[in-house]
Amino acid sequence: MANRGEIALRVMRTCRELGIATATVYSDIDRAAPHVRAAGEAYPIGAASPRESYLNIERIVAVAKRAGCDAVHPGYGFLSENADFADAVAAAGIAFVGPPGAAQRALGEKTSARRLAALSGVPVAEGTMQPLTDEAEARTTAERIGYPVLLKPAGGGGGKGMRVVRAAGELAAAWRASTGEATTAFGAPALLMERLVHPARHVEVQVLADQHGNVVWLGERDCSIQRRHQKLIEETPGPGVSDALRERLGAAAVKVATAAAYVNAGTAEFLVAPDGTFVFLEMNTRLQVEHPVTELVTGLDLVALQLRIAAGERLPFGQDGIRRTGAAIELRITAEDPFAGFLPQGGRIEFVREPSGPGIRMDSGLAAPMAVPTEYDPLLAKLIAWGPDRATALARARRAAREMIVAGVPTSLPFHSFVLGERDFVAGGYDTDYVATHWDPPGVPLIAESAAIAAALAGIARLRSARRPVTSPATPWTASARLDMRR
Amino acid sequence: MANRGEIALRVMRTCRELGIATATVYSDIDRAAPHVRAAGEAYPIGAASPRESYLNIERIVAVAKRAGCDAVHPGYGFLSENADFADAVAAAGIAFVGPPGAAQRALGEKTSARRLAALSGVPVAEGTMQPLTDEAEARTTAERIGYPVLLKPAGGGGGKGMRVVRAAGELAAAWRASTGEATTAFGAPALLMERLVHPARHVEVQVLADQHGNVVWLGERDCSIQRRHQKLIEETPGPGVSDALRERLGAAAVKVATAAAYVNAGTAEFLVAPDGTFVFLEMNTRLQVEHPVTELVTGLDLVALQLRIAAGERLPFGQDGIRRTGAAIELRITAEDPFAGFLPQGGRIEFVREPSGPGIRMDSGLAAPMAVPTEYDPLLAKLIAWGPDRATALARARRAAREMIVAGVPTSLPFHSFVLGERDFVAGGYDTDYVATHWDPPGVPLIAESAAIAAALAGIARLRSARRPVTSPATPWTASARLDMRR
Amino acid sequence: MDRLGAAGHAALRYAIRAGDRDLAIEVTPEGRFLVDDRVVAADLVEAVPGRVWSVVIDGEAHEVAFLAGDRAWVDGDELRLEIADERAVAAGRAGGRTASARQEIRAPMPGLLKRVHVTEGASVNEGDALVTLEAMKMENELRAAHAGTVAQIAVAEGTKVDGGALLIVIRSR
Amino acid sequence: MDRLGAAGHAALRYAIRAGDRDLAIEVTPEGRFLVDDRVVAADLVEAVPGRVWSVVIDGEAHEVAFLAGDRAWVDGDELRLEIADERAVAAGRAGGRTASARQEIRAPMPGLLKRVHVTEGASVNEGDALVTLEAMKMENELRAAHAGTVAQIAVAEGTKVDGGALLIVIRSR
Repeated sequence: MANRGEIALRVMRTCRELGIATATVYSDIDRAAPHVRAAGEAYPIGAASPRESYLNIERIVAVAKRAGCDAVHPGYGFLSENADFADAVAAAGIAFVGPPGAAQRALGEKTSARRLAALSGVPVAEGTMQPLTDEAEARTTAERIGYPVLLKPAGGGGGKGMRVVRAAGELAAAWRASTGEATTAFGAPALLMERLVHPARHVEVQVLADQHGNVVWLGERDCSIQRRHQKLIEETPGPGVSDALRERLGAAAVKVATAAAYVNAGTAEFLVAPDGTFVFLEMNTRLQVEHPVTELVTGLDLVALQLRIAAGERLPFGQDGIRRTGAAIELRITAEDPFAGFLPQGGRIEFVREPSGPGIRMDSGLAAPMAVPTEYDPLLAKLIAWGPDRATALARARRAAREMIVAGVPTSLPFHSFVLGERDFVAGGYDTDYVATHWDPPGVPLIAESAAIAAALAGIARLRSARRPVTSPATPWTASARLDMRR
Repeated sequence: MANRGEIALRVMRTCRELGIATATVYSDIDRAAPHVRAAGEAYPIGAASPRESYLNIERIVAVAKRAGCDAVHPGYGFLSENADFADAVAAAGIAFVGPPGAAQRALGEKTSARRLAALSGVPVAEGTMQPLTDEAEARTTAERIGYPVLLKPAGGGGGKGMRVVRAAGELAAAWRASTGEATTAFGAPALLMERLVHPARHVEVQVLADQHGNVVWLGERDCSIQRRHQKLIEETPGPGVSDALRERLGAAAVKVATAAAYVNAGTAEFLVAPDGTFVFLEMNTRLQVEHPVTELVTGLDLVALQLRIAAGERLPFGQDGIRRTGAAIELRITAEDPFAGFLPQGGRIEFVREPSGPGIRMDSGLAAPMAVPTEYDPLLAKLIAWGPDRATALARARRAAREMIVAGVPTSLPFHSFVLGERDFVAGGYDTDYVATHWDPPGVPLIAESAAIAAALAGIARLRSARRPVTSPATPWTASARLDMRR
Repeated sequence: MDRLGAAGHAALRYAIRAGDRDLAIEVTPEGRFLVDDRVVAADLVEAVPGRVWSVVIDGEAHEVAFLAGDRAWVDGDELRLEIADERAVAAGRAGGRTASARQEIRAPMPGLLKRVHVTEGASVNEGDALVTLEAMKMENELRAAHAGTVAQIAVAEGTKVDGGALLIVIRSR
Repeated sequence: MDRLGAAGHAALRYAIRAGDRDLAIEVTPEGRFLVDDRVVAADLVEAVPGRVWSVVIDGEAHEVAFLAGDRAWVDGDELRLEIADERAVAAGRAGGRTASARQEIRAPMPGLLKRVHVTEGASVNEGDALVTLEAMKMENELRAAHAGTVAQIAVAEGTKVDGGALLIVIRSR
């Protein structure tokens, strides 16, 4: 397992269910992290900084050899879309659980992916089919296709380094920032430019391909609820996706995968305009953060299928063997302050209460106590809800989100309870502007007067008890608390 | 909500999802229990002893009136099968979420249920069709139908007070014990006697009936894994149940429900002999502890359906509208020591880690810290797993059970991990003797030498750290622990 | 807190800002609560020591958790809970009250101060970008919450800063 | 524990019975571990204070939790972990060692001692019912784990007993 956090735990869970022994790597700061405690074997690979550890191909491959791994799962992020890593693992005689380096190169570099899609007859947004050489070329391109345009790193996905440029005046700053972030995130400054498709929904299609040329699509996910071009909420079926559109999107995704000689799990991302027309954005050559919503409606275990594909097995079903039942939604619980522009926050988890019950699945990397390093992605856990229909899935997700408590760092939970009660979202009528147009944090939720009073009283009780010696574990705690109130 | 623990939480979860405000009752010892914290309103009803609180019809009905409840859900156990309670609630102009008193009387008293089943052409075990008057009658009856026989309280279910009598010599002691327990548990000493069907599987069928005469069955559950005639593990589909048998069991369950003019959710219990013949045991006139396995394969929310039925709605589907997908299994995590004859243990929960992830649902009443009173049922939580097939459901349940940690009281978890790895159970070939014939607690699980050493080292580290002042929350804990090791 | 400690067992008066509500709360030596001078029959139990409380007021059940700093969680909602004693309120030190007079721009997390977009003495409008902080692989622009004048630039470009470090001070006009 | 405390920073020797394994463990003043006199490169981290430990030995990762008393949890399995220092072992006080010589029948939980089925001096066989304890709405029969003689009946019928209360002592023949 060449990753950390919730995805490392999620992959190892399937391994244990299949009786596969697990080994993981960890950075110094992660020595006591949940994924280390859950693994069968664990090996240190360096300092907290990703370059020193989770992005360090040499050390990770060395560990995989030493531990005698049959296969390496990259998770998402880090090296999951690094073709050199895929090659290095394969060169070490170890199965890479993902597409081979060649397919990753064909799709990983965004302009090459655009060319490949266009050639296989899948629509792409007007823009550059080669990386931009400099700001000047960016300027001329923008004038040709017309503002607003989108600047994107050619080297990687996940929305990092993406910038909307609405007018010529913004280009210089955007170019500088995107180049910088592209270098930080992907080690490559190269950018490309596309005409901005707007308004639009972000809809993606999950595909599976085995090593024998069989390719199927499992369904779509609407991921339009984003901040900084990064997803916060994903659901399936997409509220704006008709059966006909779903079939067209599925067919397009399969075309791209086939053209790239793709193998294993992948996701084709599209932008869908209000009129139902769509353009191909990019192919994510890895397991997506949001894969569980597809698992809940199909009943499949995508990680188990990834492992079988990596082992050379054929897909156990064809396109017509796939059934989708009900609706599912995923909430990304991140260490970000939704009242402060979703700024990521490091810190220390002091207390956690996770929800469960009917229709709820938690894929969590949380524990208490636990350090939340600023070096890595702020995703803490995923709350996923299934229901026979969208209304039930949403009601369950909202109920569960409001049960969850995370103390120590701010999280995206308040945003999620807001969205799940917000009219437009509940009605399904939203697009990628949703956060900008709907999340105007009041800073103060409107809660019952009595609840505010309860909070105040408890707060004061806490201040008062802070002046007492700590209750001995022996003493019944309710009693002691009551006594305290009677002082 | 006229109950406590996990079932109170489970019912209130559905209420919140439906936007229904909740009010609950609590005994003095439960003031800070999870169900009180989760409720919208909470009212004290007396001392810990059930008679003073959760069995106190007057006080509970008074609270329901004061709180202006539209409906009362009894959960399971306590007053859930008390006809007088159902009548008292109805008399107060409040909807009782369960069958009316009349139906409860017809089915609650076991001999009357046997008569009713026999009249509607459903097979019952040879035995008494009226309660036994005294030990002498018991003796003559036993001689007539022949040993071994089963002594059961006529007044209630749940396996409490049930005794197998293998020979005349055992009758006196069994009669005494069963009478005593029947009085304690159901306030009525009356017993009945049946020929023992043995070997047999305990298979039950979930039924739903609305107030308009519509009755459907949702599927079966095999509950053969029992100790003291009480269930520990339930699964669906039943490993020994063919499609034909399932249909016959379903039809029989509907017959009994119809004959009793049954309303709301209920469960018909059967014993199935190896040759596939079966006898009706009793009808549980409430929601079962194990209802989630049926929810997972049907995609239905039985509590939501109970509420709709209680509100007078018609069943939203007919028999042919019910689909079952995959397999589900439930593990009852109880406060019992499986290494000491499953003796219930009260105490204080100090730490809990609950599992989650793919296919796992927890219906839990656990929190840390939390008191586990000896006054109530020892059920702490239910771990429920779904899979597209039985093997996957079992693998997920085992994986999750081995992730779970409960510190402070012994639990049934070691038993569950054993069963889920045991050949006969995994093969599906088990009956009600399983615990007696398979669970011979080694007292010592065979774990890797290295794991034993790890435990020993950690144990010593703990002793050593016990001599240090507690680490201040400010200090990074991993660092401090490491320092300690280097001392 | 000191003042509270000093107050010993005399009646304690607090001014609470819970979310957008201001409440005056008095705790009698017997531990009874008066809210805006009305007696409130509140039953409080500490469910998780120092973290989670169960509060029942006339049958209304609430669960309260303290998350960090002044953030509290009540029945699924987050709110800011500011507690001060009467004098503090009088002195206008009750949290939030003075936010419009003086803004402190602090680093929300450890990171690298990539760029400072303003100079001392410069006047800024609400929403103007003040600094760019690089952290968690992203560049985050910190903006002015109100119009004002840049009173102080506490950190130079290119400096690595800790979470909470003071970066810029804005004084309102 | 006192003895440990007194031992200060000298090397500490322990006899461990972990499940069915006996291990002799020495902790050097530098905090290194010797198991049966072999040095074991163990990296221990306290994940949940006083409760959960992460132990990595040559890349093998283990998670250890302490449940209650001498019950420990290791990678999903429960085992009993008995720790004694050398002298205790010599004196035969290492847990479990003496179980067969003297059995103490204790109440596993608070309840009512409904009936005592034996008398002092009576000889019992393995599995014989000794007492009936009523608790949690059930009558539980406590039985002899080994054959022996009833050396003591500590509590009379009809008595309410606490969890852990000594009820009967059996001495093996």
